[in-house]
Amino acid sequence: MISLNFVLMLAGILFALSVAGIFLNRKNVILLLMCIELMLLAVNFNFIAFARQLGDLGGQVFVFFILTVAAAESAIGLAILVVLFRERKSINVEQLDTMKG
Amino acid sequence: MEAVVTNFGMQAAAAEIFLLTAICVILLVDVFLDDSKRWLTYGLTMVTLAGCAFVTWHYSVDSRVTAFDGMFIADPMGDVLKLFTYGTVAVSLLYSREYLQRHGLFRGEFFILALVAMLGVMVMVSAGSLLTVYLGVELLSLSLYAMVAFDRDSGVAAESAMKYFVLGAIASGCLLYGFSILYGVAGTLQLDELAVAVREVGAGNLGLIFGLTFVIVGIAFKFGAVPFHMWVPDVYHGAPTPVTLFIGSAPKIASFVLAIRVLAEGLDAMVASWQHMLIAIAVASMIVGNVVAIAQTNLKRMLAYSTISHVGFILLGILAGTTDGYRASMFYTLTYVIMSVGSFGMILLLSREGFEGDQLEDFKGLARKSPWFAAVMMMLMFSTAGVPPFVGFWAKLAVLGAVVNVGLSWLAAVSVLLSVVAAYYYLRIIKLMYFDEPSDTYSIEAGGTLRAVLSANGVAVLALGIFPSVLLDLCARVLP
Amino acid sequence: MSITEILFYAFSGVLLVSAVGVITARNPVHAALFLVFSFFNSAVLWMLLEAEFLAIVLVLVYVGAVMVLFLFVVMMLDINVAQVKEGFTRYAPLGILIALIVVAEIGSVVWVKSLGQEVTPVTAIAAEPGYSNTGALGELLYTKYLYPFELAAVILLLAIVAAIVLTMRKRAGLKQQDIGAQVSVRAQDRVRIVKMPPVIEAGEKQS
Amino acid sequence: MSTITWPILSVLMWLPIAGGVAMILLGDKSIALGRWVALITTAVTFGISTLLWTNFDTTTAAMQFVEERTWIPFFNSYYALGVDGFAMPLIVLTAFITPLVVIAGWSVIDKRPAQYYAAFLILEGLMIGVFSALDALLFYVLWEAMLIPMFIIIGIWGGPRRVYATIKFFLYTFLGSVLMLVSLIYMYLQTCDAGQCSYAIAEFQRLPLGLNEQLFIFVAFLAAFAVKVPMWPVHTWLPDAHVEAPTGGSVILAAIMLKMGGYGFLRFSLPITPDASDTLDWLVISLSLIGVVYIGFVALVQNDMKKLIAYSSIAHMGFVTLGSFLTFELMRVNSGDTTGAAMGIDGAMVQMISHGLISGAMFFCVGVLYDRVHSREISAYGGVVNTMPIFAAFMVLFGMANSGLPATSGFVGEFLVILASFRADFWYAFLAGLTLILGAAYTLWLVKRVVFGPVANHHVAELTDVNGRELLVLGVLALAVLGLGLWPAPLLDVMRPTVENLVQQITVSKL
Amino acid sequence: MISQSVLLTIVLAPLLAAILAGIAGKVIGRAGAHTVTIAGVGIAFGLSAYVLKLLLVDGAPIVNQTVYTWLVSDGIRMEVGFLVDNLSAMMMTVVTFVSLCVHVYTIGYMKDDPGYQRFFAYISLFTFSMLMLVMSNNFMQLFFGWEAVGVVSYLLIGFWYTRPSAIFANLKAFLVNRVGDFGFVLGIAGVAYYTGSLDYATVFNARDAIVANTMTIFPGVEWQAITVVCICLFVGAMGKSAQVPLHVWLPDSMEGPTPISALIHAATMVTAGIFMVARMSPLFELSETALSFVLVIGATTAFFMGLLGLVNNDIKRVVAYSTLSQLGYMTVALGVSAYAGALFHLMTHAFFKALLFLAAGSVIIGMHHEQDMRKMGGLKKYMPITYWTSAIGTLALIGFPGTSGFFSKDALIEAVHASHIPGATYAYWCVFLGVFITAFYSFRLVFMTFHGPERFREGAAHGSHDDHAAPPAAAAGHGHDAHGHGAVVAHAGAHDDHHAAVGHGHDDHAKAGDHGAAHGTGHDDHGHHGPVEPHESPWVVTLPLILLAIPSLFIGAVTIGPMLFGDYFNGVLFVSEEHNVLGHIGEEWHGPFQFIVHAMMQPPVYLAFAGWALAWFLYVKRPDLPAVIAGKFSVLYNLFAKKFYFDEIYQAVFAKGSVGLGTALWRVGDVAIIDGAAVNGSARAVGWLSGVMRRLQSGYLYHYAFAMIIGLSVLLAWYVLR
Repeated sequence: MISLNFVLMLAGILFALSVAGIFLNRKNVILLLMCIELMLLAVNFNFIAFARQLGDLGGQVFVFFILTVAAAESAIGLAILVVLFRERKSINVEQLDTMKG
Repeated sequence: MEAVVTNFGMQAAAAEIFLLTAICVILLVDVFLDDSKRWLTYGLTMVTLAGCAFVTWHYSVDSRVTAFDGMFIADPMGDVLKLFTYGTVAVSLLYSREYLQRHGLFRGEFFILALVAMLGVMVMVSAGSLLTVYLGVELLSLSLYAMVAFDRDSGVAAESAMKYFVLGAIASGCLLYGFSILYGVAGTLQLDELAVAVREVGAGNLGLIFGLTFVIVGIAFKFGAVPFHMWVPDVYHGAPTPVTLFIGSAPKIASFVLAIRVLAEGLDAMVASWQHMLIAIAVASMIVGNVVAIAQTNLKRMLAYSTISHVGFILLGILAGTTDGYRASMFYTLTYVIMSVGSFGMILLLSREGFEGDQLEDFKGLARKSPWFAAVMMMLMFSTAGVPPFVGFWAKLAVLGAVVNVGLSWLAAVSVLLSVVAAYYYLRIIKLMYFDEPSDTYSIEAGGTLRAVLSANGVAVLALGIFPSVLLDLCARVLP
Repeated sequence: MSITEILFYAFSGVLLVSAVGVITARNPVHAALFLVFSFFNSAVLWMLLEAEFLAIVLVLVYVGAVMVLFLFVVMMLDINVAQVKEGFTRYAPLGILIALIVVAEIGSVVWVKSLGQEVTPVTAIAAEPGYSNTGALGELLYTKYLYPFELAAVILLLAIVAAIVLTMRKRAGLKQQDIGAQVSVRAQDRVRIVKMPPVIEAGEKQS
Repeated sequence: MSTITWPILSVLMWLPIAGGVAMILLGDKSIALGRWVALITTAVTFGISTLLWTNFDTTTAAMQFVEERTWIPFFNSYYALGVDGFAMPLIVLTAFITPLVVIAGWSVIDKRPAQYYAAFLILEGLMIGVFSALDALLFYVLWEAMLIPMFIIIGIWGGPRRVYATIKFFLYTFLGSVLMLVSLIYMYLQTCDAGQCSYAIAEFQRLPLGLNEQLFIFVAFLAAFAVKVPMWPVHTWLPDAHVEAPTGGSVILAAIMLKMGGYGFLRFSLPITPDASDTLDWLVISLSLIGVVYIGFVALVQNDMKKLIAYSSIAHMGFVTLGSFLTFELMRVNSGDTTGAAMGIDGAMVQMISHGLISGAMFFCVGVLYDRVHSREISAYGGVVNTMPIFAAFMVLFGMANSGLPATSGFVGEFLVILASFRADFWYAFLAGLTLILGAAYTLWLVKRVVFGPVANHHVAELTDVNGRELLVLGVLALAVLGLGLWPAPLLDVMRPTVENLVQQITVSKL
Repeated sequence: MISQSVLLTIVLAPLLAAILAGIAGKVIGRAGAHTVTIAGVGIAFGLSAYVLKLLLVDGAPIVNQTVYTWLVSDGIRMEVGFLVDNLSAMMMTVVTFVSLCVHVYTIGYMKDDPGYQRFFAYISLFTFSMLMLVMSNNFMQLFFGWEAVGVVSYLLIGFWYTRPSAIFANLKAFLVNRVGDFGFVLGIAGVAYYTGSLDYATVFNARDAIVANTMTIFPGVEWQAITVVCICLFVGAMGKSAQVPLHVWLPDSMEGPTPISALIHAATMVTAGIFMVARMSPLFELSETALSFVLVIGATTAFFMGLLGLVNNDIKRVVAYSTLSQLGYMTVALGVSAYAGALFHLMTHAFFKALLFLAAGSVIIGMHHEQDMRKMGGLKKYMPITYWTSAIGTLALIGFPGTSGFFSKDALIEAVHASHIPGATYAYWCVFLGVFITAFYSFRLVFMTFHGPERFREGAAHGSHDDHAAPPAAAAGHGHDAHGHGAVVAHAGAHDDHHAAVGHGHDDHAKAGDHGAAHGTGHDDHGHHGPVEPHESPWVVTLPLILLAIPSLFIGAVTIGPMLFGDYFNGVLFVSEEHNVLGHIGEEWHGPFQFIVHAMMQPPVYLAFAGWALAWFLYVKRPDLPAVIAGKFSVLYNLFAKKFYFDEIYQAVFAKGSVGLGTALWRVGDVAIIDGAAVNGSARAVGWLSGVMRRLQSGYLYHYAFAMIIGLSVLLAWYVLR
């Protein structure tokens, strides 16, 4: 049997990767959005593993909603990205620093 | 085949249903309106808010009622918070109207987004399950992301929206990660069942604490507490002022209720754990918020940092983990919202064509140009600084009482000392208004409604300061 | 070790590799494709974790819609690929350190201490005959989770509204077909019949 | 027994506030009317306050004219007012000084006059409230609220560095008082543990507290009151505030606001934390004595008249704190005998009232000069007596009073405190007594440089003597200073039961 | 019976007069002012004499009654009340009499002064204050009077307030007095501590309570409480009665108009200290240490201050130094417990010293406000009344047998001789030699002023003026006739550094100049240039001289019996048996005549004659010698001329020291440390922190995310991995 811990660890590594990705990416906002997707994927793994462990479909239902929300989130995120690109002609993360201090 | 009939207890959610219906109606109506008729959308939005208030009031409950298989909770606190949210949103939109019109933002979608955000707040207020909590959070957040970027011609708005979005998504991710762990350990998503399960598993369970930590991060982010506050200044600064106003008001109620529902109701047994985390976060918030606010020259940004410090105070009440603490925190939240709305309202009042009015310098000599509104701003600032006899003082007193009551006098001492630091930058605004001469001769162009409501807002700060019982007793009643 | 486990570990490994690919790819298109690949792997893993419906949804919704959207945007925005990964290596050590710390923290809890719980054997969902993951989920969604379901719908509506409001703009000088106007046009709007007095030239009569 | 059945204290408190609001509503346009509104309001308030004195029962230490209404049930806080022998004279002093301030500003303030008067009227109401509050929360609210009008007064009508001064003033005092708030909350919660949650000061006084608790509470109170008094080394806000404040502001600040600190020690610190006071009295006494001597020397070298008077205020207020905290040392030295304790407290109280009159008068004097020459520098004057003989007479009188001349009120308090402190320790009396020399030195040197001598410059040569308005103000103050100096017995009689009660209270350990 | 209303009238009549003249001076005019005040003081004098008569002749009981309760604090009742016994009745009479004389005298002396009414108000106020002092029955009121006379003295020394030297002198006088008062208050506090009362009677009854106590002032040293208390009280007396080292104010107080020099700084106020110690005799008797202290201080003052009179050329200052010296004599008498002797000398001194001062004033008027004796001489024929009266005063002062001063001084010296307390020998030699010095400088004054060549006409020849070498005056070639417009020069000179530290050669002429300037017009007869023609003063000036000359001559012989050796002071003064020197002398008392005879066989009288003779020799016979001697003993001469450098030292140590200390405390303590470092420093620190912390808000998304992750990691590390 696939152990719960293994899945959780897998999810944990994914989570950490996404975090690292957000930190490391300094040029392209789109990559940040992708990292976020990755992060949500990690969470989904947790829910699915727990759902299986507990024999409860609640976790899977949660994943369903996460997927839905994530899709909506992506849409809005990309929309903001488009607006940003139109205004700045760039999606370079390093240039998103007009406000600071 | 037998139909499965479930009593969803829908009347408990009557307000939400009404609101959703109204949103759809407005959306449809708005499609057929041209720009000169937008006032109709605005009017309908106001009517909707009034309707919501009526419905909530009509279906208000005396004690906790659950619906939708426990997904939805209706309780007196929820009703009060919802009513308050309606009021806040209504006032925010009232304040915003002229600005929106001036900046070509007076579009139906703005109101739709605002209403959806409000729906998100309501969902969170009534959340009975981690799932509905999450959906409420997202409903609110996604609307806010869109609202921040609403001024498509503004680069800073898009930039701040992007920051808000990315960080918000990370926070959501953390929140979800925490939820997932809680779900895994406790085996349920229902908050009431969670509370029971936590006791069974034991509050000291490592998994629970692990999950809790992630949840705290999510909650702290929504509050804008240090070190998850980084979005606050940029978003407050970059967003169009009406949106800043909006973010500064109703979502704070949502953050509060998020903490209450998840921490105080779902994880109440783990108070020892989250108390410690919140202490660290609260102290950090108060320090960073107050200290950095001093260096600001932009009022919106300064208020953002001030918000961060106030969040520290709100957290003080929550971290006490007592009913008194929750009451205090709720009172603090509500009063903070009143003050925040008023403060941003002042910026909107000053703004005019080609002039944002969000620089501290813009307040120079206001007492000369408009003694009354200078007085209003002064009352707001003193109240925000926590100087009696304004309502902000009672809020601070209440949370400090709660904190001292659980033996954290040192925390109270630290927080009051930091509030002295805070007083400085509020005083600076009063100084600009009263002690400096005006640098220009423009007068306030705002319309009558804005003036009237803002005046009422200022007076409310004083009136509630002299008779705080009105609100305090309410908080005490709904949080038994 | 059963075949499921072997598959699981294998796909897990591939998933992690492609996840690393997502964050290290120089080209956003490559990153997106790595992400797609991760989703595919995840779908397989979810299958193995008995979440069949979600696995399918992941592929259909994510790969089919969301990632296409991503790719679309990547293509649409003219991005200078060359500088995308500039400075990456400079911050890589710190990034890796963070990742390792987070992994260590998460690992120590979920792996070493097993969330502080007894490791209990998996209670598989009773695979009764005719059990359908999709069906079970559907039943829940429309009963117990009706309220969240509705909310999800609102979120989607919100996403639509938001996406439109943010991206749709009427550009000046844009020529658009206005069907309503076309349909409702009347003859007299298009053709003006001008009555002109007959002009008789004197010379014509003669011809 | 008091025969007044109507809520006199509420009237005293709210009448000026209502007057202030009316002033704001009247606005600058109808300031001619407004001035009279202000004057009549304050005069009526003073009139009513004299009823307080005449109807005061001097045989009891109990609170009198008590009013009590539920205010904030959430905090079990009451709108409770009442006065005893400490509060009543201070209220009368407040009501006495404010009309003079109004008169003094009559034709001098031309910048936003309505707001000016409104600020003073509201301030008066709040100050009276502070002195009459029986509920700690009400006390605190008024205590802090008081800062607002003063902040505005200094900030708008002050001198060139007014912004620095007023913000310093506000933050300093705010910093001091917030810690007090924490300790008030703490004690409130202790009363809850004792059964009945209450913010009543009387309950706090009864509250049993351990030594460590008391020490913390004491230190918190000390922070609040020491700043207000102000005691060395937290006094530096005062010179700045005084220098920049308009005349009226300085007068109120010196005459009344500083008294809040002394009042606080008597009302809160001593009875609530007697054991901590016992433990830490050396601190207060040392600071007081340092204040008297150190500040005396500092005052000597000031170049700015107001700063000099401000420093002299600090030195004089040192007597208040010294007198208040002698009890414990007296008991230690004289093996439990408290004789002299009451005298110290008497002296402190008299010193407060007297300083209220004298420092107010001194600031009025400076104001009279400032209104004419627009300089506070001592070096800008010289030989004022040549052109302003009447004024000079007043200035000399108040200068003498300031240096503690017998027959003026300034003597009584200092004398009593020195007498009492001799009982405790020769050196206390010695250091305190140095004020006789230092006080005379800085005050009379000031008088010498400003008033006497040949006409120093054309500004002085063009001076005109006091007008009727100024004469009224200075004359009334002079009468009060002399009256109190010649016959302080009535004041002492009013306080006696309260003082004795306090001494008895603080000699009983709470441990 | 002496009714309270009489006593109140005595006190209040001058007060009311003062108030009337002070406040309504403009209304009642000059004549009104002096009428009112003279009436007030006259009433006081008349009633005082009446009271004295009641006490002495009618045997009325001593009055000790309360007028009103000033305050009651902590069981100590502080009252305003009167104690009228033989002592206070004597003082009242003397005070009111001298005051009356001075009032009358002032009419003439101040007739051109614009501050005429003010002056009368002041001296009437002074009379009131002095009466309150002497009539008090308790320490509080004593202190009130004590301070009140100090204030009036302050006001009067600075009467000519436009003169920098005057307002310097009055400030100095007040502050030095305050040093004394400081000790006095401590003494009162001690009395109140040990006896629980401020009332004389109660205190004296409870004096054993003081004796029973010791005090530890410095760790490890136990002091007798009574000694501490008495020394503290005596410090007060030192201030008021100008004893070394608190004497420095008195010479400078000569800046005031001459009438008040006579009234306050010679006859009455300065003797308050003597009066006080005598009043406190029941206390002082209990501490031999304190008495020795008193004795030594007094002796030092008596001798060394007299020396200063030898070299001074300012007519008023010479008299002032003689006052200092005589006060020292009285203090010596106190020190040897001859309280009665002190009081007796006080009384006689009051008359003859007032006389001398008023005579000096008369000379000054006659010389048109010239005070430098070197510019006088030969005035005898121009001012006969003044001459003869001042001669009487001088004889009394030196103790010419038969004059009042003779009795008091000789008895006093006898008493010192008879005493055996520590310091008595030193004191004896001081007072003994003092007699010679007194005689010398007194007659030096007389001879320089009234005899010899008439130097006043050669004014221009005197380019240099001893202390007042104001260069502009010399350059002008006018010498020192800075009348009229010359006032400006006087100011210039006074301004630069002299202030009151150095003697001023002239007193009233500058005033005249000031007034001339102030009025914008020239001054009548005082404003002119050139040689002056002395003239005898008007009757209002000479009448008081005559009135005072009478008691100066005779009062001693009349009263020595009862006062020193009789029972006049029975029940008032307390002398313990072992200190009772007067009692010892009194055993040989057989009446005034025998006293004279006896004295003629004692050295002091001859010493006085020797002084007289020497003065004659040096200032009449060989007027060239003094300069030669001064040159020979220049060190000593300078030491005397600079008054033992007291002023310089005080100026440097106390005045400069205080200002320096104040500046240091202010600049360093307040401005730099408290305000700079602590207050503004913490504000700056917060500001700096703010600047640093806002940099964390870098604007970069990845930093924000990084912060969140760090936050998460820390929380996890802290709370999960503990």
